[in-house]
Amino acid sequence: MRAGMMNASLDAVLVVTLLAVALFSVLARQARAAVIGFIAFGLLLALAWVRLGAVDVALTEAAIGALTAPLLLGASAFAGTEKPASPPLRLALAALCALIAGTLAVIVLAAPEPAPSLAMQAVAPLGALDLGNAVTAVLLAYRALDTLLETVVVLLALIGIWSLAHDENWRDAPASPAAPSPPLDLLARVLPPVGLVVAMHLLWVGADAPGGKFQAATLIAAMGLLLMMAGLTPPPALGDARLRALVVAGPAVFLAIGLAGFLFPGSFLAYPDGWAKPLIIVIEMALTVSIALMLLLMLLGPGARKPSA
Amino acid sequence: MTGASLFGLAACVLIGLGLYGVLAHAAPLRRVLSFNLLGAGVFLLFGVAARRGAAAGLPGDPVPQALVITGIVVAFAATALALMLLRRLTALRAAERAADGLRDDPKGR
Amino acid sequence: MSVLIDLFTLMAVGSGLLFFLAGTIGLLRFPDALSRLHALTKADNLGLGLIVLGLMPQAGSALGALKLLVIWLLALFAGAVASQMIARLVQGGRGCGRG
Amino acid sequence: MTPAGALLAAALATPLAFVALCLLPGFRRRVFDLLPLAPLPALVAAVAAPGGSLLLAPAPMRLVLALDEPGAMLLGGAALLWAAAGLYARTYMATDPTRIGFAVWWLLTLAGSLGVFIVADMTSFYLMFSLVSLAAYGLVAHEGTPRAESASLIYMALAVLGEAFLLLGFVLLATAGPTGNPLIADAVASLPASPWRDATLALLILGFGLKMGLVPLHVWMPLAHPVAPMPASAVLSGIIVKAGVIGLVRFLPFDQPAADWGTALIVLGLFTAYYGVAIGITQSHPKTVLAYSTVSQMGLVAAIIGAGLELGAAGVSRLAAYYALHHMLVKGALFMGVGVMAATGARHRTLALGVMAVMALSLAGLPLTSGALAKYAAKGPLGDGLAGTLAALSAAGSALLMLHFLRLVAKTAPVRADAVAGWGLRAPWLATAAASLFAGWMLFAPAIGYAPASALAPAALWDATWPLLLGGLLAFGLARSGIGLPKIPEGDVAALAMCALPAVRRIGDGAERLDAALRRWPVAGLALMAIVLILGATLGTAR
Amino acid sequence: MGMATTTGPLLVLAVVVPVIGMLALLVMPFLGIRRPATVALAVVAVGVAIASAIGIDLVRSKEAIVYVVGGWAPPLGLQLRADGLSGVMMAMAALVIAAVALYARPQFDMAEDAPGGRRAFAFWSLLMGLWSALNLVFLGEDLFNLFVALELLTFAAVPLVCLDGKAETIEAALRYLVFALIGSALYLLGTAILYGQYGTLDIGTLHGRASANLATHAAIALMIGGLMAKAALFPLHLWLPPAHAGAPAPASAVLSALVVKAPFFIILRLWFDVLPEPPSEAAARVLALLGAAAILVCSVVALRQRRLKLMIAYSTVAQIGYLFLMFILIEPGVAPWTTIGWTGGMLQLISHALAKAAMFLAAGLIAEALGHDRIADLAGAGRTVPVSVFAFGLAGLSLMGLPPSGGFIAKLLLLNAAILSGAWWVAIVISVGGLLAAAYVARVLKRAMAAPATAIETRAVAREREWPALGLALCAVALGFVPLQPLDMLAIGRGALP
Repeated sequence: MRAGMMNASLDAVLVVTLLAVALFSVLARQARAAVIGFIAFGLLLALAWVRLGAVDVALTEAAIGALTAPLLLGASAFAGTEKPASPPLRLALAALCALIAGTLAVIVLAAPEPAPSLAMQAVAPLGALDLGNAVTAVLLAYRALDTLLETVVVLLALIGIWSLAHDENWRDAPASPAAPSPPLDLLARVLPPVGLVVAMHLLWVGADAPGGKFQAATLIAAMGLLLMMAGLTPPPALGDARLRALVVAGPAVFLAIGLAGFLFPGSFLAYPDGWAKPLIIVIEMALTVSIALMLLLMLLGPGARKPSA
Repeated sequence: MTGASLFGLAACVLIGLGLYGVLAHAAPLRRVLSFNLLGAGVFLLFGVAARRGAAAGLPGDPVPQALVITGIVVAFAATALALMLLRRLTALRAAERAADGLRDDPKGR
Repeated sequence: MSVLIDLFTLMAVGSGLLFFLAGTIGLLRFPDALSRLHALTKADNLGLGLIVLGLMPQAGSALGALKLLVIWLLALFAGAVASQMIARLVQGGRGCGRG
Repeated sequence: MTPAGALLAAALATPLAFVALCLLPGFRRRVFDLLPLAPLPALVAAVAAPGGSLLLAPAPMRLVLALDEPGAMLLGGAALLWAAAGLYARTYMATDPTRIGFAVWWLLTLAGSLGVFIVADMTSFYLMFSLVSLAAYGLVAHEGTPRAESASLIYMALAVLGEAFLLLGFVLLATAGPTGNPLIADAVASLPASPWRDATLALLILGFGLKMGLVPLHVWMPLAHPVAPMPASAVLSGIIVKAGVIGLVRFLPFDQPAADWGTALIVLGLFTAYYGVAIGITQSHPKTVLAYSTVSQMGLVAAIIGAGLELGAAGVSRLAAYYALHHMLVKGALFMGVGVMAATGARHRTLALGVMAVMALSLAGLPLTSGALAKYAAKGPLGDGLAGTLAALSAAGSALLMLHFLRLVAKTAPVRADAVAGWGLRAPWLATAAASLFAGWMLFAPAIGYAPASALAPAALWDATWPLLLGGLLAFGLARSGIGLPKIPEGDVAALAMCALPAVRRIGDGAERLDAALRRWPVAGLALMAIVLILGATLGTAR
Repeated sequence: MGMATTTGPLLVLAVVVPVIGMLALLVMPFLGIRRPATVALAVVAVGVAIASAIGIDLVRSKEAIVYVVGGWAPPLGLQLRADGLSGVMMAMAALVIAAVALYARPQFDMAEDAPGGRRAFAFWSLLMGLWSALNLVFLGEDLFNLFVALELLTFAAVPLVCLDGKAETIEAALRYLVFALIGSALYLLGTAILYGQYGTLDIGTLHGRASANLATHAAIALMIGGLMAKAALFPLHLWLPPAHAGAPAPASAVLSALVVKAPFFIILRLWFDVLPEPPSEAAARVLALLGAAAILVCSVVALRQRRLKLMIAYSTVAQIGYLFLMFILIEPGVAPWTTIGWTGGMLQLISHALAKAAMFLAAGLIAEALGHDRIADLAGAGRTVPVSVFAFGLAGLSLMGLPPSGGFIAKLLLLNAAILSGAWWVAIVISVGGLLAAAYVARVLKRAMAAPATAIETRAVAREREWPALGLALCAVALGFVPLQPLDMLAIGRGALP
């Protein structure tokens, strides 16, 4: 009972802080302040996911948040060419937003009891799949098509980013984020091995415990970015054959295993009896490599002119 | 009020805030930030549904949790694409301004 | 036994929080960036260390305790690097990455 | 396929085939010379195939061709005039560098104008009607002068407006009647019981009336007819307006009297008849005068049809077609004659002027001409009442207008006094003039139902003559009195409508400003959220 | 939920084959195939074959094709389903994409590392991604799966807008992206609510389960609102004109013809397959009113544009309005797909897709030949690129709703439905919209057909590049000759929805 009270007050503090930071991020005058507020928001959000019992999501949120941070910090605060909304317009917007939020709140509070859930159905086949983590089962078995296509979404975004280059250097390496300094150098030499081990761990336990390819891939991408910021590794050329092969590997392996399912056991993205776990791990490994690379390349941006040293 | 409902209400506020921000701000970066708040609110709503659907020994319904993971990755891709577009736009506009500045003819434009 | 351990945890975490409080006050009140940094890192490193120390007996397993220790070490490390870089930035040296 | 059906199909297919063959460079070079041949199958069909019909495609397409008596009369007349005008164009436009393009528009208009007389299902009728309306744009715009530009623009705008009226009318008709693509007759049969009877009739009269030039939808005619090349004016004024006549004939429910609408049509028609004269005599260009004369004459045809509708007399359709046929050939001859006169020097124009006078006064009912026969025939449905008297009196107006025309046309002459129009112009002109007389006498009995001799009775002759004399007196009086007629611009009310242009432009500006305001980010966002809220609220309301 | 049918794998292939093409484009240059266009055209050929096979199977079996992905039946798993409606949509998409690919090949036929290689690579990759997304939109049965499809579509469409790399087009792309993302977020919000209520996102399962309550209505309203933003229904069209006008012609064609139709398709599914029966008339009226406003306002604005591509883009916004008239024209209590309102609306969708794609392709060549697309200076286009101007005119015929054309039959059926349902104002709006369309099309044609006042400099355009536009325009016209056939096709498998 007391633990319940304790938890409830903790949740309340978390929620209030979360909303305060969000409000700050929306209303801050300076773009910079808004960005920092948002980064803090991302961390608190990961906590919220833990409180909601979704550790897989919390890990993803934290990992993606970590990648979003440099992206946002590096983003331009270009004010745009439009006139800002006039005060009455803002007031009207705020009123309608409040109305929508209020309606949603009514719906949330009147949620049906007992809540509908697919948890039972999702757990039942876990034994046959030899998986311990139901979220992984959803991502790579029940709704594997979503996951496959979501990697395609990321790939499309990457191609979209690549297409923003100048014609003459779009296959070259992106502009290097390198800003070497002794402490960064030290960090870049010490952290990546640790990060890689943690990533492998996340990937490996993903089948049975919270963790999985996205979390691992994000970590690897972050390590890669660190290496490049320290100037230890130059960004790869986008027209490089190995790079392209690695980018394609994940979705290609996923697709190939999916299509092989047509032959055996006879359905797209179905796994033969007893093969589910190994195949899922193969897919996850291939996807980890590709997604890590894609995320990293997205952060690096389009190809750029080589510095005329 | 259960913990899930509390987070549910937080999600509603976030959605309201995010919507307001993305529509009221003129600067693209602020819009993208607000869009992410909006997205976070929507994901939290899924999280609440997952939490309320806890059963079979799981802390939550795994299906919405998986949907959120997919959604987060998609939102990140969107953010990255938007910010890269913004970066390119800024560079081009700056180049335009520089070119305008270089133009000597005071009557030109 | 368990009461003693709990008491230890309570004290360690409590004093850790005190350090955090001091650090935060320093961050808000000190006049310039370098002294703010000073307050923050000192407080953070010690505060976090105490909290980790307090939590280690609660981890339930040796591996868990080890993980907590590793987290503290990593945080120490990251904090050191970050404050170095911020300090350089403040001194007008080379910046920390783009952005 | 019956031979009659095959002929009908050939009538429609020949001009279209000519168009398709224009893709071949060899054919393209010679197409202009072949224009007179395109309507010949239709001419044969008109003579040999009345009553024939052909189902070209089964349901649900159901393209049906059929030729009834009114259709045959108009088809024959139209084919004849198309052939003559085509022959005329060969000479008239021999040196025009863009005549190949002209030929394509010509052939398309030709196909459409013949098509409306022979198709029997609704969709095909709409298709043919659209074809003739839209393709004629090319004929109006051909000269490319600023006048032609603005005239063709107004023509197009009104033609498309007419299409919109008709489409809505047709849909109403089809909705009330059999499903699919019904025969016109079947659809019309269901009209009297239709819940939308009045709206349908109003839309049909608007749509077809626009094509016929009923006031105030006549404005395109005096603008478009004068700017086209002479042979094109002849077919525009002679044939294309008849698409409206055949439309009214086919689509109005004569089986069941509709007194209210009949009366309305009579009033509108007679008003148009007088209005055309009144504006026409203020005009100083012979082609414009002819165009107003067409307005006036079509008003009379509308009045005849209105009388038929009032009485529920199906026979009036033949009568209207007969009157339209007379007007078709006479007006064609008059337009071609304007070209002939313009190419004929003062020394040789007596004969030409004589023929022109006969043709012109034929429109006013000169005894022994087709006009006298047509007006005699029109007496039946219009009766002896007010409508009949007014109709008869309108002939005096026509006489007045035509005398004005003759005076104008006598004044136009080429620089050289001994110039002679070539046979390339004179032959088709004279042939059309002769055909008008011939056809008038030949078809009198089939169309009216009694012998043409009755039109020669003294009373009938007097009935035809007094309006002429009255018209002549009026003309004489007008000339003597020295009353200056106001200068009314061509297209009369169109000029008034032009005053409304700034208002139209303001609407456009308003739309643009609205659009610009709505495309602002926060405004669009506000709209988005308002839409979501309103949708959410309305979704909750029960059906 | 139906059992998987034997031809089901075709549905998977329809989604997956373009993805394979996209992956292949990334690695092919290193395997000896240097030109992306070669790979893309091969994929287009296969894709067209798949779409045809699905269409033929639908017509032959008269039943929906169903595929349960991975054997995991909904609500846990995902299902793909093709009924007559989806079959028609897929055929339309395949036709437009094939024509666009043929058109774009000469323009984007260079190797990655050749000059212009960036555009070629990006264009073909994005086109593949876009096609996969479209097919998934037409086949998906799960609301979250459809969300992924929508995101795929957006991410493929946005970079297409700014392929030329100019600041204005990038600005347009950014605006498009962020507005579309708001739409996505609202859509996803709706799915979250629905999942919280019913524990499933499968349309087939929701069909019976969704009840008329606040949560359902709010969810559907949010989703439809979000989709409207993506479909650029007036007044949510702020992003469309600059985006569609700035893209390269083949990209504009795909964007205008297909991309805005996808969200509309999902709105249809929500309205008729998820909403509890019968949908509220007041809400239908709201949609129809917006549609009417789109037709009237944006047609007028189109009439006043100075640039050809902007004019066509505004015409797209106006024509989207017609689609939203549908909801009020379908009488309640009758299976919607048996009504003329439904058939008319669908025919309008398809004929607009074909005509608009033809228009953009033709406009692209006109602009290429003249070096600009200012409407006032189009004189001479008729001589330089006659086939393109002709194709533009034919497509315009369908847009105006003049016979014989698909647009005409569509307008006829919509008018008919409007009168039957007593919605007179809808009939008047349709008629006025036709008049305005005639005006803006005629305005362009008149200029294009005119002889230039002074000699103008033109660039020669290869004749064969003009055929795809003409082909599409002819298809739009030919639709007018199969007036009532789609009714049967569109009804296949609709009634069988669980």
